[in-house]
Amino acid sequence: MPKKEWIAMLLAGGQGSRLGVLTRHIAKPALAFGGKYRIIDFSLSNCSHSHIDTVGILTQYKPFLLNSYIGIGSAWDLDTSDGGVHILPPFVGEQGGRWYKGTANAIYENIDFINSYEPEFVLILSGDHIYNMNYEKMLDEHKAKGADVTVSAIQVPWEEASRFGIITTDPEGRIIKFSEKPVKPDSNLASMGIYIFKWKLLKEALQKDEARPGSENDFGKNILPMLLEEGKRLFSYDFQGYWKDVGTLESYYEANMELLHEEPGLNLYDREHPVYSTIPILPPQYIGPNAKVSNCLVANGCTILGEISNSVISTGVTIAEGAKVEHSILLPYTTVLEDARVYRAITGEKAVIKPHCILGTESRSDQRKSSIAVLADRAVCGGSRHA
Amino acid sequence: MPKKEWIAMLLAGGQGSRLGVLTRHIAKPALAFGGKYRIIDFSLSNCSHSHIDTVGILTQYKPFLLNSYIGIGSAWDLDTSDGGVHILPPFVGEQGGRWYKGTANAIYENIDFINSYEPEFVLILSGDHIYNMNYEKMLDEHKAKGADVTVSAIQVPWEEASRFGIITTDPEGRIIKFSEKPVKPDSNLASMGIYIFKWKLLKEALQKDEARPGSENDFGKNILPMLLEEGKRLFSYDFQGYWKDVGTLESYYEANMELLHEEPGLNLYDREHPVYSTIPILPPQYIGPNAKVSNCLVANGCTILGEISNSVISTGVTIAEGAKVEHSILLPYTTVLEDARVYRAITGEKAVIKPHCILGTESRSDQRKSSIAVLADRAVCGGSRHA
Amino acid sequence: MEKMIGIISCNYGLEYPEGIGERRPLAAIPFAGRYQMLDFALSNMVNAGIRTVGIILPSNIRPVLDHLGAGKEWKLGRKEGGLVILQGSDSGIFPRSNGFLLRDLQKNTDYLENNAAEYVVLSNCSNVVNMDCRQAFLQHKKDGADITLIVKELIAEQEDEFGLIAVTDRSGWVLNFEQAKAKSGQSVQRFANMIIIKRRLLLDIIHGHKNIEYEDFMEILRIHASKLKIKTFSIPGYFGRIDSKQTYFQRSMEMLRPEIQKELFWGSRQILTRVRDRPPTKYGPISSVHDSLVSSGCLIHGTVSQSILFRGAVIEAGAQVINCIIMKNCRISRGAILENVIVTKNAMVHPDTVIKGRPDHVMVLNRDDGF
Amino acid sequence: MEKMIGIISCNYGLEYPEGIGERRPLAAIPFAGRYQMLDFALSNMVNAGIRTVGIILPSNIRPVLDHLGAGKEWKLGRKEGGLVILQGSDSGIFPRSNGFLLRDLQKNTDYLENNAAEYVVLSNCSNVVNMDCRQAFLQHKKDGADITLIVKELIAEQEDEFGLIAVTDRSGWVLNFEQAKAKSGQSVQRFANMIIIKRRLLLDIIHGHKNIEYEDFMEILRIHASKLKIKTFSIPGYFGRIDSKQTYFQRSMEMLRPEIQKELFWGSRQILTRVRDRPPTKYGPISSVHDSLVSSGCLIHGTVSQSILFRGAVIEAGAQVINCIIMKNCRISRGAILENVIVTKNAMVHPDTVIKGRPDHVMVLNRDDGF
Repeated sequence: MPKKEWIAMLLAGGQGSRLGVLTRHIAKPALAFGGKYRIIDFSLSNCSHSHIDTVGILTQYKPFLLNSYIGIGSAWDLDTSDGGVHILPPFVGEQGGRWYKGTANAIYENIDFINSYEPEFVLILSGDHIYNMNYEKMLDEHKAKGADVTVSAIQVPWEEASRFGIITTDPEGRIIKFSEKPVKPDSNLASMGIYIFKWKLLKEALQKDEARPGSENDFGKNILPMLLEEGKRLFSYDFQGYWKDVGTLESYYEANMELLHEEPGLNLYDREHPVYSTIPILPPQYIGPNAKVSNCLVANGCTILGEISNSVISTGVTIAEGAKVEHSILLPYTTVLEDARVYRAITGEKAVIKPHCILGTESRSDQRKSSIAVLADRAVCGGSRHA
Repeated sequence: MPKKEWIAMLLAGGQGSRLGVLTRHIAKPALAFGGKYRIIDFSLSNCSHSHIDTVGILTQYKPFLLNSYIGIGSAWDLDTSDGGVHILPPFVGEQGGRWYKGTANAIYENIDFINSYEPEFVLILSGDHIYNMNYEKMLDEHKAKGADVTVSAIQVPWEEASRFGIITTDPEGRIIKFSEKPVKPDSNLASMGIYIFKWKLLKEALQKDEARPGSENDFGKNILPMLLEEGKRLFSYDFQGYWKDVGTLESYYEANMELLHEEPGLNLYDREHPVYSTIPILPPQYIGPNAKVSNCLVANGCTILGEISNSVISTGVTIAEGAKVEHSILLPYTTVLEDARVYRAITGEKAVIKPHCILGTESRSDQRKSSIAVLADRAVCGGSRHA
Repeated sequence: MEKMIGIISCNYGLEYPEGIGERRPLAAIPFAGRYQMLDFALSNMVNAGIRTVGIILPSNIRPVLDHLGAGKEWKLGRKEGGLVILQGSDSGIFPRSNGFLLRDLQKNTDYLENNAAEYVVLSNCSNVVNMDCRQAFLQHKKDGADITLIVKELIAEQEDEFGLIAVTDRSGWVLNFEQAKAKSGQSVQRFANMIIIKRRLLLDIIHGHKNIEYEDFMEILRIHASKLKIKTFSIPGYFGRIDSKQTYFQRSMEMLRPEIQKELFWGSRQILTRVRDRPPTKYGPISSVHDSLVSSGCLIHGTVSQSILFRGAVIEAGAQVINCIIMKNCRISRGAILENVIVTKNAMVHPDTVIKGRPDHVMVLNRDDGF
Repeated sequence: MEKMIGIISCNYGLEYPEGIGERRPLAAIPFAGRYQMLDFALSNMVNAGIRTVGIILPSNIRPVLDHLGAGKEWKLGRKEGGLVILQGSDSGIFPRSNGFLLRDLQKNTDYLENNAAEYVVLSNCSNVVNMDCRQAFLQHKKDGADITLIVKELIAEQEDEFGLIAVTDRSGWVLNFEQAKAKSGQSVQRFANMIIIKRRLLLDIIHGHKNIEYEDFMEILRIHASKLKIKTFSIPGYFGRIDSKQTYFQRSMEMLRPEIQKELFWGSRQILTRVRDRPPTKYGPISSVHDSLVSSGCLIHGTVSQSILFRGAVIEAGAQVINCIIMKNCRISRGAILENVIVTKNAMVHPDTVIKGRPDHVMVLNRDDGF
């Protein structure tokens, strides 16, 4: 196995329970997003564009669904014979197995995996963020500053700061304080959950933390504060650009809808940084003779015979004649049958809206107030006129 | 995910404890064999030549060593985006995890994985056999006979029959009796542990067996007898050719030494059926000016300056000037230093025999009687004159 | 399936679709929004379980090689076999022959010699078809034919030249070949430029005709028609042949019919093509799109009807695109009106430009045309 | 590393190694038991982190394309970039020019235009070398050179023609170029046919010289020597140039020296090549092999000394092979004696044949020679 300068470890373990029925069958990173992507595509594409060829994906879940999505990583140019994408579920020893205790424990349990590549640096990523980023620039800064740890950070609105890990730096960018979800934040610089560590240092820190009774084995709560206390050189890397945590139903809906803006924060059209995805090879979308399409994102393989507006329509969706879809996100292979209505809703993969059915609330004044209607994967909305 | 006609499930879980120190760090299927191969290469190459593009590998062990050897399967042409090789260790649920209970339980636990390919047939393989076989011919016969299950079988010497699962057939090849390691075998037709099942039938059988208290969840002991009892159509497929279980140190040594015969049973030179392997790209072997090489198999990347005879010399081995190796198997990157001696021994990967050391027994009359000397991976034989 | 290898000739193109391709070989002509003509022949072979396909290159090799890449999309990025790139014979920029040049095969006899496959499928890239080659192969074996010619039974819509066609008996055995000039309403078995043949027989033919290298392979079959057992296999479904700009346009517009889309693209046999990672297509608030096939990565603010848009096309507000084919990365600026026009890739149509062709005589705009 | 792409010309070969290659381009000549000449240039680029390499094909494309396959071994089987196959210009079967034909680059300007890389490395395939291109690149950037010429400082062993060489000042800046005829013992900076240049500058040169397309790229540099900041980078280690049958044989025999093996093949930068799955080599009970490099899949029952055996060579009992190069799949039958001979691939030497060349004039046997 050749020695690597760096490898990435992607924490994809989040149960995604705040995303409700959408993540009942699918791990959060594999949830569809933006018409043709899945959430994990963004991190993996970033790795690919940053010339990282080895990625370990840490997941608590039965890995085969993620396995079958990621395959051999060829969608992201990560199918190299001496690197590649490896899914790392918790391991069962002779004494049985247990779930990862925390983000740091997940890395700790896979020290052997990382050691086998003898990397100089390890990049730690989260699997449920939407953003385009070149990690190479962060590594360059990490090296230039002679940092032990570099934490990628972004300015957030002050009123939201207490939801994040908040970083306070000196004028050189060196981190002097790190507070996980502080009640009274003294900075609005939030950690994005993206870290570069010297591997040697991280390994020692993980071993020390693992031995500490009472530790939650978490990067933000335990590892970073411990290293700060020890006087290690932690630096902040200021990220400029679009970044969104899509961990809740509202933020997921919002992030999708933002793509419909005339100038979306997230640029999917950047030729230098395409977002890769594993998608079946489907024919172009067909827009029928009586269709109306207004302010929508529509993916390949769709057949649109009805009316759609202000919506994100994913791969392989069918909208029958007379059907109407507004302010909604239709996940792959949703079928909306004749004269059905979908308002401010998210439909799971392969969901079916039967003829004349209504999903969501029709009245325009109600829509803003109402919560988002969600239909699970393969669910059928039908029979009665209201879902 | 496209529907597949068949997929293979390879049982690679064997602890290999009968192979002693050789499998201390490496799962048995990843043990080196025949100079440049690993045991699992034979099954995976067979899959590739049989046009199977999806293989699940069931392992109890921390999978990353096997992972890093198998990589994305490109060595075996198994790196297809909609199939490929998947390593399937036991799964940890919210309630914890446990090892597979038996061969059938291992498949049972991965029903979801198999279902995702919707195969018509499933081929069950063992990971510790050395043989070249085209499974397509077996499938053809399975289909031609309208079998529910086909069991590949080979004639073994009568005196060894009680070590195997023994099959008794009617004149049409239909199995009428299956006895696991019978004391008094009434046939010398032994099961090779290779089965083709109709997936629908196997799934039902696994579910039934799993519910049975006291079952060992084993194919030979439980599943096959149960199906026979139910009157299902089980057929034997008569395999002609070389086949060897290398589960013990003696059989492993023997199988290697058989490759030195003038006409070895196992043909490695068949252009229509090359055995694929993941090997580093190394220069050709260099045979020094004073070297003597007699009746040996030598792999790429070796430097032979001393004398070797009747031995299998694996990838990257170095034999210094004045050293002598006889009747031995040197696993990859073994170094035999100046004037050392290796007799009837197996040296683990990256083992070192220090100058003037002797591994094994020099006296020719003792050699036949003596057991095989084994040096573990990375072990150093040195200091004293005897190991 | 028995061992079978494929050969696809891209060194081919009678009545070259003038203007559409800027010297692209027919194999590399874009079709139906995201495909290239080569995809049909290649997918049909791969879907029949063929794992080794030789591609005979045209004189301009880049468009074909760029499209194929490492062959991953067709599952041909293999260690053994997979895509085998073969050199085509030099035959000028616009090869005139309508078929397989014998010389193209002669040049690549080592590919045929060094393979243990029993059968070879030969095809060119002029047809839009999704067919089950296994059926043709099973018939070939069952009937013990020397050669199976893949044909399509068509009713001539008008008096037409069909070139060399096979005259068969009732069960489909070929009696002889003749130059056909069919009358309207007459049924004709049109050759689909696809053949199944034993590898050894193909080699015998190649070696036996060393001196007439510029001959078409069909001509050779005509010579031997009486001695060889040649049978036809008729393609059951949709079959669209492209041999001119006008037939290219007709076949393209047929793709707007849902029943043809369904048959070609939504059955169990997928047409595989190169994946380019483009985002979904964005329809602006005032866009108006009807009866059109639209590929990914487009940006539509104007009006589009009865048209085909390839990847990355931009239709600005106020632009009108009617009965057109707009290829990759074109921009149709505000106020421009296009009707019955093919715009080839990377072209930019300036604001308020009006270009109208006739349905039976479409216009072709190229990037360098300066409109 | 900054974005850099590579271009390797295989359309090249002065003083073609007569007989060795049966019309194989120099790029595809087998070397050191398992490599092809192309592997050195390609591995040097890949090892420097270059992920997009254009390969300019020779007129006989098969040997190069067969060797490269899908590019997996060089980690170039990529979606973006990876191996990009470029068409070479037609220049007869034996191109005469010793360098980069400007025309080869002109034909592929779109490859250079459609890429955002800042730098380009150009190389041909005539050298056996394992070098750290990053060092040359770092020097290029540090010194702010327009062009870095990779050279090897050699002491002429005899009076020799060196072609166009660079005359530099003490710090390596090129003052001018001249035709060199070195005397024995004289130090000469031999051009390694490898250049680092900004992509935009390379395009400027290509566009600025549209009318002298058959010119060598080095000639262009000579014209502009006074205006461009050209610096040399000297390769520190082993450098073996092949430009004739005799130099091919000399370089091959140098591979028997353990210190050269170590430097070329056992350092941190691997020379990558196509993997063919052959079993280990089998030495029979009475074989006698000394001071030889032996590839996998051979079967040796005879005597071999000071020789290089490629994959699958068979040396029968009683055969003697001394100071020879035996290429892929050759069979040297019982009792045959070969000395100072190169046997090209797939050849069979009949029993008891005796062929002896001279060390300074080796014989070449081809399959069709009928010995």
